Amino acid sequence: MRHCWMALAGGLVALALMAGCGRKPTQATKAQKITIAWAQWAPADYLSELGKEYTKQTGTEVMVEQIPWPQYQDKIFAAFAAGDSTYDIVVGDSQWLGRCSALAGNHYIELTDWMKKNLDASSIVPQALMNLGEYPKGTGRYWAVPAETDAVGFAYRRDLFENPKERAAFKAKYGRDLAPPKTWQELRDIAAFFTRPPELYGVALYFGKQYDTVTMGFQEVMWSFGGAYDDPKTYRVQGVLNDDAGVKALQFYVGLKPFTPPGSESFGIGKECVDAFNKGLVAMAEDFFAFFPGLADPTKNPHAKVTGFFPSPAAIGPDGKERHYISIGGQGFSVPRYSKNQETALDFIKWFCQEPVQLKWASLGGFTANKKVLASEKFLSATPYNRAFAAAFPYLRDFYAVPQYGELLTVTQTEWNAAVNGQKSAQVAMDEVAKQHTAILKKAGFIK
Amino acid sequence: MNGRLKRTLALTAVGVVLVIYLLPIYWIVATSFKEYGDILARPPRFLFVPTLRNYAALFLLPGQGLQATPFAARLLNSVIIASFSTVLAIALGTMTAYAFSRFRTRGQSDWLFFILSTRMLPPVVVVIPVFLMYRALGLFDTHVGLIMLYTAFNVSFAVWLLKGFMDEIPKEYEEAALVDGYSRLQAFVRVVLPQAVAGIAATSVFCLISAWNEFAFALVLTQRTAQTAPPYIPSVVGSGATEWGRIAAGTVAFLLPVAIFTFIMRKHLLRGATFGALKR
Amino acid sequence: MTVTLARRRRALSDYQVKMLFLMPTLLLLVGMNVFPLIWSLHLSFHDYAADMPGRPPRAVGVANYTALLHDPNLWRNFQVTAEFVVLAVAAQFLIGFGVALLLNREFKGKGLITTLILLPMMLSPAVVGLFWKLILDPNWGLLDFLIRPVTHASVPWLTNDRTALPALVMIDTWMWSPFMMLISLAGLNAVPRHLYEAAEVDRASGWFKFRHITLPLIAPLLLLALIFRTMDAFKLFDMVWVATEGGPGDVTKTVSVGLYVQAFREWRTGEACALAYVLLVVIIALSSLYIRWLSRIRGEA
Amino acid sequence: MAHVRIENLVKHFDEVLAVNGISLDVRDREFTVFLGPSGSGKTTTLRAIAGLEKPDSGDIYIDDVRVNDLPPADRDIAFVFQFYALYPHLSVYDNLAFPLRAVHMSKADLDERVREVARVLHIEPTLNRKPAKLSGGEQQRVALGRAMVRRPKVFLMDEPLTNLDAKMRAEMRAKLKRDQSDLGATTIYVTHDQVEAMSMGDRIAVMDQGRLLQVGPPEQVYDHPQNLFVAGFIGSPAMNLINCQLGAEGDRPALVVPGSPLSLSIASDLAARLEPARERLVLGIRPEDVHLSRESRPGWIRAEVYVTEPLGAETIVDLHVGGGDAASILRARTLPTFRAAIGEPIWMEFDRERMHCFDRASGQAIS
Repeated sequence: MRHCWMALAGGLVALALMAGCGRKPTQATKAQKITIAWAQWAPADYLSELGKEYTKQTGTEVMVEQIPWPQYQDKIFAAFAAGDSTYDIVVGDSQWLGRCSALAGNHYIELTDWMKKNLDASSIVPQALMNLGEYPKGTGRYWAVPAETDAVGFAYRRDLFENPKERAAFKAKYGRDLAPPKTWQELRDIAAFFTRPPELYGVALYFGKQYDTVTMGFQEVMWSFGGAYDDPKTYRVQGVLNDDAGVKALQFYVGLKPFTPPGSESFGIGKECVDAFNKGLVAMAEDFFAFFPGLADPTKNPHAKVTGFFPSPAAIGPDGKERHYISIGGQGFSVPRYSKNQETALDFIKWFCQEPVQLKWASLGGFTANKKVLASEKFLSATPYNRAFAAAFPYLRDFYAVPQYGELLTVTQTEWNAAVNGQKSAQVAMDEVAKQHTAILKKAGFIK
Repeated sequence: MNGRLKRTLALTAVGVVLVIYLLPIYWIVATSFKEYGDILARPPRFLFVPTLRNYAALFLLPGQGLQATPFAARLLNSVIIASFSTVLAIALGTMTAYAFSRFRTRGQSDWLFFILSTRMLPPVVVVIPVFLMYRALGLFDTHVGLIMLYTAFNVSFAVWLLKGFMDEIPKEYEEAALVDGYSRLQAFVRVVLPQAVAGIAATSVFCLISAWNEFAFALVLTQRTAQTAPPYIPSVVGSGATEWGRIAAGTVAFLLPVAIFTFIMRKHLLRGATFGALKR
Repeated sequence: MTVTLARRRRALSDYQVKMLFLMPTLLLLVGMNVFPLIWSLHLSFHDYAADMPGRPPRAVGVANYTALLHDPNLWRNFQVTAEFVVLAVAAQFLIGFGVALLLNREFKGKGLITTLILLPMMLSPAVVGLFWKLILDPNWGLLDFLIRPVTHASVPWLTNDRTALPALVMIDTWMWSPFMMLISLAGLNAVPRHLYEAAEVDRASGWFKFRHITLPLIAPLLLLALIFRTMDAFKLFDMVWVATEGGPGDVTKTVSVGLYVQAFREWRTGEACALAYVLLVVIIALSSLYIRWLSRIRGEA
Repeated sequence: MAHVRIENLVKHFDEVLAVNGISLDVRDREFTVFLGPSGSGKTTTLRAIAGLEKPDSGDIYIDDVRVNDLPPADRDIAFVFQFYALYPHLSVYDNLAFPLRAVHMSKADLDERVREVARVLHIEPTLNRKPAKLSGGEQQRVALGRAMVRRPKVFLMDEPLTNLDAKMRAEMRAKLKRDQSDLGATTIYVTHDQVEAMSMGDRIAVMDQGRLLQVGPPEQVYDHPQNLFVAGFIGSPAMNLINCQLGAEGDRPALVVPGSPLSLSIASDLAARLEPARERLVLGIRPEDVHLSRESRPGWIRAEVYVTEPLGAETIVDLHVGGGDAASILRARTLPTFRAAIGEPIWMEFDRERMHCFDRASGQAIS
């Protein structure tokens, strides 16, 4: 009997001890350490590097927690929903702004007043500041400060593009020189040209269902074709999203599939497209610029030395007009209300935005939003892809940032992925998205 | 067909079956020792120069040598949470199974039904309210939270399994102890428990495996501090390219303990798997 | 009498022992299952997003339930789940039983081989889903390499709408047919030898012995295994989540995956609770049928 | 030692009435046997005394202390189970020591006690073995030893010899009786075997269907069964029981079986006592009280030899009396030298002094 009680008591004591360990210790007001949550990719490594600099200057330790892309949103929102104080800064996606602002979930502290006192807003590229920080657009309320500005771009095999035999063959077939495409239509020709299964395919595209992949890949085509998600004033979706331009755009995008490798239906951000390119499976690969360090790294990409880059091209819409839009990526620094070290976190953000730090950030490989740094030769020549990145900047555009963006995104992901798979025709998929988006926006009160 | 030929054919078939079941496991083990280039080679490479780089990347922090890496911390969490919840589930399950086996309880079959039915609930159904409850109690991302949850889910299974084993132990043993001068509790500890060892071992194998491998609760209810290995391993994708080598290494490191445990406990496994339905 | 037994211990009565043994478990189950489920029942009648703690739940009556019943996607998810359950359980049953028949003979290393075959079921479904993604990769996967001589083309197993569900069934079967094998083997072992001997004296054929001796005796056990696998397959989440996230499109979106997305990606907590309850009713109906069945089998065994 | 008193014990299992109001005194140092078929309530009564069953009503006293609410551990009793219940995970030594450890006896005392018991029961060589490695007889002795080692007030034994083979059983019977006598221990012994009951008991309590039918020393229970059940249950071969009526043989009263030559004249005072049950009488006569003759004698009844069973020390003869519906078989016990062919005519006579008469309706003896 005594044994039994002892075992029970022992178990309870151990549990209690662990409960103690499980709870995070409450920290002193001025913290010596801040934790930054970001997705798992090269820029997070750069930030970690930069954090060491900050530690040297201030003594405050900076820890960057890297969470893989497919889980990033889920994990951060679970933490927010739980009121978890693990993170002092969250480098959040632009779509999150609405839901995390005080207008909805109220997870971020508002930075409007703080920015006025502590930052020179004119030093930041306006597209970046607006897309990555402001909500609702045009109100001048800010919830984040641009950290990493990113855009969708392409890597291509210079060795193939510059091969005289290929050039001659291409010229003979298409009547123009083989060069990085200026329009999506050109891109299709080049992709078709290089498709020689099973050794080589034309292009690896964002087709996958993970997080926002296919949406990021397709929306820029849609915009460039003259399509749109909604009427910016009335939020009307029906007849806007699924108009002729939108359907034609999706038909075009799905039409690229024969030039992609098998299994491309699941190609996602920062993984499969890069893998396919590194393997030499494709002549071109789409991805956010922030993933291109992996392509410039000879240990990962055997073709690193002969890899070139270009921004997402423009397109000639069904109306014959040429337009150019590129999906914006990248994230801003926000401070969660649940952080116990908000002051320290804001100090860090202020430090980060200083020009010398931005220069350092750029030299590490980060994508700055600082006007001066962005224009500097030092930035442009820091990597093989920075020039292409800077060229993309004027054309950046974003998905919805309303609090219901999650539901809206699930719809586009499911439907457009289904279209890519051939489960649904472009018309049916676009109609379905329009129908469901209308319902969501109506329920949320945006459509009266 | 003559007997000898039949036997040869059957044994060949056994060999083929074994290869089919083990090939994927071999492949993951092999991948864990491959360089990036070997992993994505076409055609797949069966011969390659093995490397420990993937394991090093998981267990060693660059430049800092042996320190608690994120993966090691997750593995440790798995060990703590799985073993504590198993011990608790077994302790509670043994007691409850004994009570149901020996004492007459009103509505006994209804209680047993209730207990087993909690096991039938899909984790995704339960995790929504549990998430809200843990948020209110401050148990989100704590070891205690997961231990309690895993204990609750395993205890129902443990009760059901152990009751079968308890029913098989003649009650005369405790009665003998009772008249020999021991109390009911002493009889339970000194006479019943030693004889239930086989059943307890079988049950604990199952509880441990299910706690060790659990994914959905851990995915939703943990962030970092108490995160276990299963939701972490798929996230070892690396940046810039899919680090299949690291994923494979993580998988192997995660499998090894439970594979060894299973191997040691294999005799009990058979009994446990048949839920005591096979009386011997 | 040399030993005096005068001392009177304050031992617990049987009733006290019973309560002491039962209560902790029951309290734990009530605390971790019953209470949360009551809470979520309450929330299922509300409009609520758990990631917006500042906004209190707003009562909406049965609106969440009516919305669900009119949601074609939900039925599609149930259909996917049902397809998966039927295909996977049938495949596991047939293969598992077949392998058990193969192994049900004496040969060297039988114990070791049996244990090795059991390995897949010891693994975490999430991890299994993950590494099968590598094996099924249409460009550098092992399976693609092995079957290319037959197919002459790459099969994008997990990303094609026609092959994704069968591929998941294949993974699940690889993982769980050993479980069926284990139980079938245990059953086959337990058939008393003298029954076969009696049949042999009567010159019964192999098939006759199987049909009239083996099968009836192990049927209850097989049924039991079938029940457990069905319930488990019905809950399928982790493997699918890691392998396909329900894709491509919604081809492999099981009810559990749909529920997770609704609850923890879109944060429609109120609606998710309603869906959870619909699922709960289905599961409870199934499991009560099953458990009564199970008790009957055990009673007879 | 101690005496045990049971008053109006009642115990149900769900709807089944297992013990139906039993009252009984077990005297100090007495060897009392509860005898009855299965389901008679004998084991339940024993377990109630041990405290393993809680009575629905009624009281149990050990040495005038009411023990109803005491746990078994505090009743100072020992129990020997039918299947011995030797702890399989403990060695013989530890099995024997188990009860002593409960009272925290010193190591030296304990060792001395265990070895003494082992010596008495001749199980010393087995002390280090596990129960599974013992023969049935050894197991039985260890079970006995575990009961003895405590030196309890009362020994309770539930069919302890049932699982032994016949030879072993006979040996153990004698040994158990002798040991009990030496120890002077109050013992309650449950069995369904009337030979055990007769040979060992100081007193036998015969039970059936939860009721106590008769208590008394073996010879009393044998010679004067108080009812039909006891009469039929005790004795081997069993007592002959013949349905009959009160009639007349000439002018004298007699027990007659209609349509059968069986007819026994009886004394008129007995006849008077039988009068109330005259239509529904049962005549009981033990086989050894049936005398046989090869020749016809006056007043003896004619029968035919149905079969003979020579048993060495005696011969059992089955007799066929009468014909048609009234035909019956009677058994007689006679000398081992008796030989007869099947179908051979024979004459028999009942020992009038040792006849028993019962009321068929109530089952009670009429004397």
